[in-house]
Amino acid sequence: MQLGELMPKLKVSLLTGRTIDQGTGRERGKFSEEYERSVAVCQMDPDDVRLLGVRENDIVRVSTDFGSVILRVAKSARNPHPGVIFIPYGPWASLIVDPETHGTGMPSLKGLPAEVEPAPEGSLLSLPELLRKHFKKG
Amino acid sequence: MDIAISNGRIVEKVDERKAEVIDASGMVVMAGGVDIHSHIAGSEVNAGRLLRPEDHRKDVEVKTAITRSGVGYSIPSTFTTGYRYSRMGYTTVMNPSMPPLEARHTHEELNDTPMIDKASYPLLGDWWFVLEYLRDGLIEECAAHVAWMMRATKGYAIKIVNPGGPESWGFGGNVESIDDPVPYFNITPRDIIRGLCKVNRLLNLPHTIHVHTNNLGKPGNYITTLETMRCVEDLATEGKPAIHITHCQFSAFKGSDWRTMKSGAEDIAKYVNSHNHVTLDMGQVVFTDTTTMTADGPFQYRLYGLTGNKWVNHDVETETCAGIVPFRYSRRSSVHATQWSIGLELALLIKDPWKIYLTTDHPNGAPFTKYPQVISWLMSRVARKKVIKRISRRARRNSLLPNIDREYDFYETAIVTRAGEAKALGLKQKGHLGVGANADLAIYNVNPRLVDPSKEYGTIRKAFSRAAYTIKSGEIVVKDGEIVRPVQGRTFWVDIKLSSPMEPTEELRWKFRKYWTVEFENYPIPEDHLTASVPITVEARI
Amino acid sequence: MPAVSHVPCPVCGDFCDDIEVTVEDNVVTDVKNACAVGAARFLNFAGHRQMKPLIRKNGELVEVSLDEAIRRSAEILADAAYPILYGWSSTSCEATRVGLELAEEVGGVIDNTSTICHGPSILSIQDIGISSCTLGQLRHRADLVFYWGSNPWSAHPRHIERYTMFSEGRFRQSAWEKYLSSLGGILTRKRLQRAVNLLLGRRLSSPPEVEQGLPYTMFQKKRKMVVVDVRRTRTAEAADYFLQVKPNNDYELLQALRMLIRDEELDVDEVAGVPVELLEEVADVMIGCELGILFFGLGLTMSEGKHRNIDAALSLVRDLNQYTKFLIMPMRGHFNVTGANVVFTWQTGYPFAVDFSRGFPRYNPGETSVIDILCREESDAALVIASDPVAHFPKTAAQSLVRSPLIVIDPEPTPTSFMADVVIPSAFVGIEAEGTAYRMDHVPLPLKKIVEPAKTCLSDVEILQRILHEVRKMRGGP
Amino acid sequence: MITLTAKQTFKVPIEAECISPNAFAEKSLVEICALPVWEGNRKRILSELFKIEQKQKTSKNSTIRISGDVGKVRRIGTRMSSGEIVIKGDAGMHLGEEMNGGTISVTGNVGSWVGCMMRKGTIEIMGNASHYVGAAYRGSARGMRGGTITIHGNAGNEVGCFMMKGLINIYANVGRFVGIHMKNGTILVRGNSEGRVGAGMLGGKIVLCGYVPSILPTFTIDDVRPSVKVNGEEVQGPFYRFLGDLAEKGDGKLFVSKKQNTHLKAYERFL
Repeated sequence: MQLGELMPKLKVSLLTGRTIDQGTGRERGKFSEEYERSVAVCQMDPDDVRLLGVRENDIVRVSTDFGSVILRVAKSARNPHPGVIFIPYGPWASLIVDPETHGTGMPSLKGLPAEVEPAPEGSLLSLPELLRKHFKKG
Repeated sequence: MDIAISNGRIVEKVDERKAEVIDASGMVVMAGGVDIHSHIAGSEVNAGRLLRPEDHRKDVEVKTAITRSGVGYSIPSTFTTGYRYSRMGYTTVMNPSMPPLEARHTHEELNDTPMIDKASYPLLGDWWFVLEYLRDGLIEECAAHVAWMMRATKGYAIKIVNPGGPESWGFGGNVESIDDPVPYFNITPRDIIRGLCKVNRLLNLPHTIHVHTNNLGKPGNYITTLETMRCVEDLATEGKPAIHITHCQFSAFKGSDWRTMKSGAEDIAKYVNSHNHVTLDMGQVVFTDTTTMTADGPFQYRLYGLTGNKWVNHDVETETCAGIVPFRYSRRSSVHATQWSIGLELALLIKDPWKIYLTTDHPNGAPFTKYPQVISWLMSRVARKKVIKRISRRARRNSLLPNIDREYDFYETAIVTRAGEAKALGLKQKGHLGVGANADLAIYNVNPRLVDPSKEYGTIRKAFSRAAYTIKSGEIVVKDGEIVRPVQGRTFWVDIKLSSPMEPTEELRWKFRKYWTVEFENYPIPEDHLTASVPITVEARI
Repeated sequence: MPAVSHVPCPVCGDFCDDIEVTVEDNVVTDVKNACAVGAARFLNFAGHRQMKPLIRKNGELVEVSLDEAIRRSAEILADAAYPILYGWSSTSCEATRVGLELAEEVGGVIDNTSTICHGPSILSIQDIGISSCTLGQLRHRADLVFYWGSNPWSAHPRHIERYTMFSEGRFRQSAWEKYLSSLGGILTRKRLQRAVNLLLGRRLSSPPEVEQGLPYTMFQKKRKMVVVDVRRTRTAEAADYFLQVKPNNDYELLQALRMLIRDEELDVDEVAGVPVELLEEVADVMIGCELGILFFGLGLTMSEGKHRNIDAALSLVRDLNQYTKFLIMPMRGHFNVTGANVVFTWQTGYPFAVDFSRGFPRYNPGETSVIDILCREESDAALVIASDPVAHFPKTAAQSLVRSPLIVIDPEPTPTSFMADVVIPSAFVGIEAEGTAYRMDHVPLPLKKIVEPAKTCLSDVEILQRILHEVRKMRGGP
Repeated sequence: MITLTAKQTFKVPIEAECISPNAFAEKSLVEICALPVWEGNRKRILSELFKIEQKQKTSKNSTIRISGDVGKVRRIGTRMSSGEIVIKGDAGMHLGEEMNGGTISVTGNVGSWVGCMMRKGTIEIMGNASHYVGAAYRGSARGMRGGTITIHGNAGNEVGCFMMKGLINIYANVGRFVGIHMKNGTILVRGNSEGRVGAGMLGGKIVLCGYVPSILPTFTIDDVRPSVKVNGEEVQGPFYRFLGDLAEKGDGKLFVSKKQNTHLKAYERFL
């Protein structure tokens, strides 16, 4: 039996949106430390964090039908919202959201079924690394 | 006879060997058309555009080497608006409802509306400053602030819409008569109309107050309209007009409900024929699918109730409001058909063409592109009969039209589509072909000697739809109904000179901070924001 | 030192125009009245800039002259059979006007960022209509404020203070002290402290206001606030009612409310995780108010149902006008996304997703909207201005975007410019360049120029005009 | 009989409303070849994009056969009023838009807005259809006004949006908002639905033989029926019958299979 199966997985509903930190972060420049810290993060309900057996700032992998991405864990200040995770808009969130617009022009960016799992082996990519990896350009 | 044109004006004569000559023999030559009331630009019009993609889809303008693309039908995009007016031989259009707070928007759109000269009327009838100053009887203070507002918004005339209504609509209410007090302000529509009429005189504005009456669109409202005209009778001086009742058709309903609704045109015409302080425009209805939009919020909500169509409402803080509802006028509906009849009855029963002007209150009664059809009705009994045959039986029974034989001749037509408007607006260089006038001309390919408008109304309609030539400020801009040269067109506004120019007082700033959510310094529109600004200076009496 | 006052803040849809900025030899040294994000914009905009035009040559972005960058851009657009011109929400209306002319000239598809924020709201406005207003109307009159799927405290930090709960108007009192007293417990007080800092911890200007005792205010009841969201947001904590809706169930909740305000029975005891009793109470509050306003955000436009969620919200508000005065307003994100819609609409008749490929404007989101075009791999070139689609579009769309030639006009480096083939640095509109922009409630305000841009950074307007001119030259036009 | 074969796989959208029996009628091959089409912003003639063969002079009742990759060719059969179009493979958006008669059949899948605002005629799709089957144009409240659309595969969201009349017959599954704002007409879905069936419907009939996650709270149960008649054919149930959408004061009828939706049992207490 494989290590992966020992790892707890959490089925959640993924929300993306604006945060004040992301707002101020982007004002420091899209390639700044602050921006990276403010958007490469997965905000979770404290109980979910415990359930997953990780701590704040640990590394997790969030996966949807459309891809998966490595993020830093943060306990969300405002809870409870068990089973709901929040990732601020940005290059990280965009890698795993649903492009389907259902003929409206608007992709599906909120309330997406997703899976969170600890990824001790994973490492947070810097923005340029992330972009090169996924877009083979730049 | 010859008409000589030199750098944008009509002159005595020019050197024919050097001049470009247009042979207009066998054609009708008129001054460029002037529209006194047509919603062509601003937040309200644009909200209507946004609301109706289905209206645009069926009527598009393709880009050419010299013209921009766009869409119609009832609320054309800005470029298309300019082109279509120009093709009909119109060179001046008045944009009648400008929310002061959003005036910057109106002027941005006018900058993108080519081919025609234009101006806008700021909505001042429910502005808190006006309500408070008039309530306290401070006419001169009121006038000073109106002067400031005209300059700040680059406005041309005082527009009053359902006085007191928009303020009451702030909490979902309305005023029911011209003596119905406005909640929280203890002032009546009568006070507002009389007050602003006095202000208008103090400021020597070129146009009178421009009034959309209370109770518009309600059966029985012709009474309100008569009262509104009467209430400023004593304020008229040396037989000059003191009030303009706009799109009068919508304010000339008799009857106690929709079932008994009839025409009140006769009574209104009788009054207007015996008084000289009033001018009107028709607000003619044409049977088509159009979009209604006014600053009369409560009326538009009622219209939503009647039709169940999609409804837009937009309240503007401390100033006014607006509403929009798509609307289809059907000849089978007795109400719609009666409305159609009322507009023409007014135009035909009012003897003096200098007192009533041709409008459809674009787009409320119909898109302005229907003017040629309205002209053909004014000029031909046969054309009118043809429609009467096909309208609702009830409306036909009540219509006065079958007994009206009057047919406009070309002179009367020229008056109700240009000369009269220009006079009412105080635009001295427009509406005529005298020496010194703006060289704005329309040449229509119809020979008055050979064509009998009464029978050949089809020819008339075609001719007025596609001008043979439109000349704007001395340049040929339209030939055979097609744009041959795009021009910008100017924007007029009144620059009111007070004996003691009003300095923004601490009180004004204080009120500003309280009344609006924008900074005082960001409110006025700098003149350079207008691409072709033409201030008209007037000396106020204060 | 020269302080520029009444500066509109070119960041969010609130577009506050009371900012005071201190400039010392062309550098912003101090900002007053702005929120955290606004202050950051004014203080940091100069820090991270791309100063020289770039063109990608064998895989690498290399510095080139502006003329070369303009010429290359023009070539790319002129050669394209189906180019995209995207962005427009963080630049001036003047720039958008030129952009539309350029799109028409090259027969492209022009779209603005509302396509991924309030596009769905616009779609349903076109089906239902909307009962709305300017923000001052609410400051003066609103006694019931809904925030549905929007969190102003994070996205529009000064909204509550300037326009709703904590503002004071002719008929309404500020709800400040009620808010203070309504909170108990150390934890909440801590949170409150953070909230207060966020609101008032800013450096404030404006001298104490001189009361003139004018017959002005006629206070009536205070305001109530209702928050509907999937998370207990910071805004939710200040609310009189908080409805925590199950993710993707807003539509059911809204439709149920439409029945409840008509006093009709539901066959169910719970809707979207909210007990019907509570909904009935809220429905009564809605009918009972004098003027209600429902602000909605991306929580509604992006979750399942998209424009149909807005259908329900717009219809609910429309229905409520039978009983009282009720208004609704989308919380727009970028400071000029409303302006982009406005200019698009007056020039083409349509607010976004406009296709000029056949020489006249056509509009059909889902067909002519940029995400769909990219996902179908239909475009063969793109110009992106003042926007960062690579960071904010779903992966497949972004990949398709960078696959064909990409022109980026932006004052600062972004993930999108990082992927571009031509990069043209521009002046920061509203700081280094003037213009016009529209607040979320359609109130137009001037954008101000408070510092001189670098010689190499032209305004968006100039850059676009030069590209347009170049395109026309290539086509032998005037 | 006339056959069109796409010369290549297209990248940018092709606009070809000229591909319809009405447009081809009484035209020689040469004239047909010269008909205008749009490839992105480039104006082309039909023969640049298609290989065209004509058996005899086409009348407005003749058949057009299309093969090759026309998945990006839009507006085929727009406003056609007679004749037949047979497409081998996939077809692009707006197939048979505002169609007024005749028949269109497609062996593959079709894009969104198939049969948008159609009045008469029949459209049959062997594969899947995308969103807005038989819908209205943006801002208009007048969708499909007659005729029949049959889809043997799945359909996307908002099938029959603002539908006014006619029949939409879907053999597999549908997305959300089937029959949104529909005023009249019939929609028969033999597969499952993703939910929000009949949202905002004012009238008409929706029959759902498969599973639905939930019924909107603004519908009320009214009866259980053993079977439903859909244009002559008895569809066997039993079905729960709901009325709605009460949020719109609508009186549309929504039939939902009882067997496939045991989780709706709770509603029976109201019967």
